[in-house]
Amino acid sequence: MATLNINLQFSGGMELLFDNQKSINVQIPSTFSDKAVEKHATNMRDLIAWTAENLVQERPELFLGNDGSVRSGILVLVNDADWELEGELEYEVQDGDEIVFISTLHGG
Amino acid sequence: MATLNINLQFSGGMELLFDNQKSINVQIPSTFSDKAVEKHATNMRDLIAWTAENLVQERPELFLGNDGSVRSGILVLVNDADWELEGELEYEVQDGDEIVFISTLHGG
Amino acid sequence: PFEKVTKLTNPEIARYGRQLILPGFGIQGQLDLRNCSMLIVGAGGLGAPCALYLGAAGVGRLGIVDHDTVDISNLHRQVIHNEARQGMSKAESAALSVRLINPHCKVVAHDLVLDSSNAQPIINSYDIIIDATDNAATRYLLNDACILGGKPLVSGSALRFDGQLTIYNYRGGPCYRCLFPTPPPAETVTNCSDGGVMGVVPGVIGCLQALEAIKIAAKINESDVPTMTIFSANASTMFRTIKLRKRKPDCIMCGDAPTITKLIDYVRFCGASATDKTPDLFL
Amino acid sequence: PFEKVTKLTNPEIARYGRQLILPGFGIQGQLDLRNCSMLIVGAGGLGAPCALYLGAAGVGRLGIVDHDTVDISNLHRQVIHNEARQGMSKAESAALSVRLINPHCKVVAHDLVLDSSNAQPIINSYDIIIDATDNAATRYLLNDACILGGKPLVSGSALRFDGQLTIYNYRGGPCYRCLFPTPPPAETVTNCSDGGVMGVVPGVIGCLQALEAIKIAAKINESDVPTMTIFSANASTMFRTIKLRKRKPDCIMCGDAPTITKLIDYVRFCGASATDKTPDLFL
Ligand SMILES: [Zn+2]
Ligand SMILES: [Zn+2]
Repeated sequence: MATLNINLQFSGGMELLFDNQKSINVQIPSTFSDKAVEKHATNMRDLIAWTAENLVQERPELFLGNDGSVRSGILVLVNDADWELEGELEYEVQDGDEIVFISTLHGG
Repeated sequence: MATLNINLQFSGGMELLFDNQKSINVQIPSTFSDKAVEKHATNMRDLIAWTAENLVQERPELFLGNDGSVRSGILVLVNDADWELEGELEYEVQDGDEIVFISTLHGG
Repeated sequence: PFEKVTKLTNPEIARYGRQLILPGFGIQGQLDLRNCSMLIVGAGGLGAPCALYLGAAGVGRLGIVDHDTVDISNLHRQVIHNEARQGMSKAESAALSVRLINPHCKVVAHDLVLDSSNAQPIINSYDIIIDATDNAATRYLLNDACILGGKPLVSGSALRFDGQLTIYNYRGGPCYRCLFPTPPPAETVTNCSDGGVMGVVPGVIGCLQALEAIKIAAKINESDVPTMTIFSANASTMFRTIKLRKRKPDCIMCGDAPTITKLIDYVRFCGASATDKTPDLFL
Repeated sequence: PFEKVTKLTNPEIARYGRQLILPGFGIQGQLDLRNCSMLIVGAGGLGAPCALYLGAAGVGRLGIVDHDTVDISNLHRQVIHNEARQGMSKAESAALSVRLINPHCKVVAHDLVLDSSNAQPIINSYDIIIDATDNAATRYLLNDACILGGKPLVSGSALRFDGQLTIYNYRGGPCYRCLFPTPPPAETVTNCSDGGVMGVVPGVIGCLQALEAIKIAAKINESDVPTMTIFSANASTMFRTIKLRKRKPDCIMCGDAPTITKLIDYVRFCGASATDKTPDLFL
């Protein structure tokens, strides 16, 4: 099965959910399918679910939101751009992408 | 004749030599030749000479050194790396390269 | 009432000479600063350097909001205060330090907790607002008050080795709610008292907030697209600039048909007290 | 003589509590700072924030070198001084401000011009050296003295809207001469007095110098490769991190067979006086 090489990065405290790793290189399948959706190219929704299942050590509710997205207060970047500019959950992940999960900070 | 698209950037005061432009996109020939050297792929030596001739508005001695290089106190970057790591004057310029000329600062 | 002027005095020209001669800033930039009023909310780790540099640089009127008092455990990072001022109002202490550097700056100390009952008139009386606070509730409060008052909001935050910097509600860019429509779960929020912070990390971010406020006042780089600057003090590449979305037309605060038209109860909205000093730790 | 300790006192633990709890720093990091001595050369735009943050953070012994006196035209950027201290030695003024924040820090004011006749013993008596000077001659002097004394050199510079930050002579990275073997032509060198500087630009760089010195002292990120951080305050992407060459084996100062084995005449070497206040402008 074809795979995509993705660099995941964690900042602003997100790394605490990932065994204090700030950067993890992963290989994920290039397509996903489940009961609800036909086989399709891997998108951010799939990547987030895959990350929660395979990488989050404990308390996945600190990473996942209710709608298949990340929880509120996490900003996602696709190659140094706000993912909203790229289509958010529907963005099709490309081989070599750098995806960053940032927890917003409130301290000062 | 084939050309290379290069992004030249200027920082730390170098931009004052280039009509206050911090970034200039240029097209330069992909090969050079002169009396001394056979036709060869464009290298940093050629790019520096070409830049001095075509872009420096006045006082080229504030850009050029004596040996075909830049004057002392200028650091050159090739795609965000010190050009010394890339071969300095002998580096063969690639299409799409970002070349930065930085004047070292001494103020504080 | 803050009176604007049409020219700088000779003592001002002597004091600001090193900025006046800057190409792209000049006398006009300095005059723009002199005729600008700015409000710094928070005189802690971020507000300390921000107030020092804005006061020194020649901002005409500088408001400083803080309800807290100086504590010894602040002094590793809040370098605008000092040991002799333990127990003094942080707003007063910060104002005093700025006045000692630059008597030309009209400093106003607001020794109070900013909340929905008092924020709007205070925000409205300044040109540029700087978020140097330490909790989510006040960050939403400031965002909404800045949208309602039409003020740019220079937002900074810092925790542990990390910092973030964004300008909200400025030239078509997003507001805080465009990025974060829903407050984070209270158990994921931590402040510097509980999570810890390397002192110079808010130092860097506070300086950058002062810089952004000066650039807004002096109309430098008005064509820049909205970005967030992310600072990781313990990474080998310390800074990253990311491109942000524009204002969202469907934002309930700054969108085309906003549904929030006055300040709400932000403590309830965020599910955590703005002055609560011991929220759950993040992890 | 600077006495090291094996544990922090209770007042120190109370003061530095917000740093002590930091993962990756902790009690040991704070103790490393307490047992470290640092020398800041220059109490101007860069030295001001650097001294404030290093003193506040808990460095055990902090030397500050400056031969100049406080002038009103410094105050837009040198926020460690204030108006009442006009005419006072900058080294003394900076030391005074640090002591007011943190009496635990042993501050030493060196009110002198650093030159080849006096630099080496001063450099040798500190662990980490911070270059916060404003001229090329002193930058070469500090580089050579740091190589001869085996000290890491945290170098910052600022002018107009631009700043630069590098660590020299540290863990296999280059020295200043590896990058710049020949001094720049004197007419291309300008300082902040003549070229101007936005006050908060050295503020940002000085904070980053303090951060890098703390990281060296607390042994954070020892595996980082040598980089230079470049700051452009008026660009939309303000920071750029570039990868630098390693130490050059043929460097005449730090190479395998150095030909310079003691300090030289740096004013002559650079063709411009270290204390000359009116060099030719760059352009
Ligand atoms: Zn909005
Ligand atoms: Zn060397």
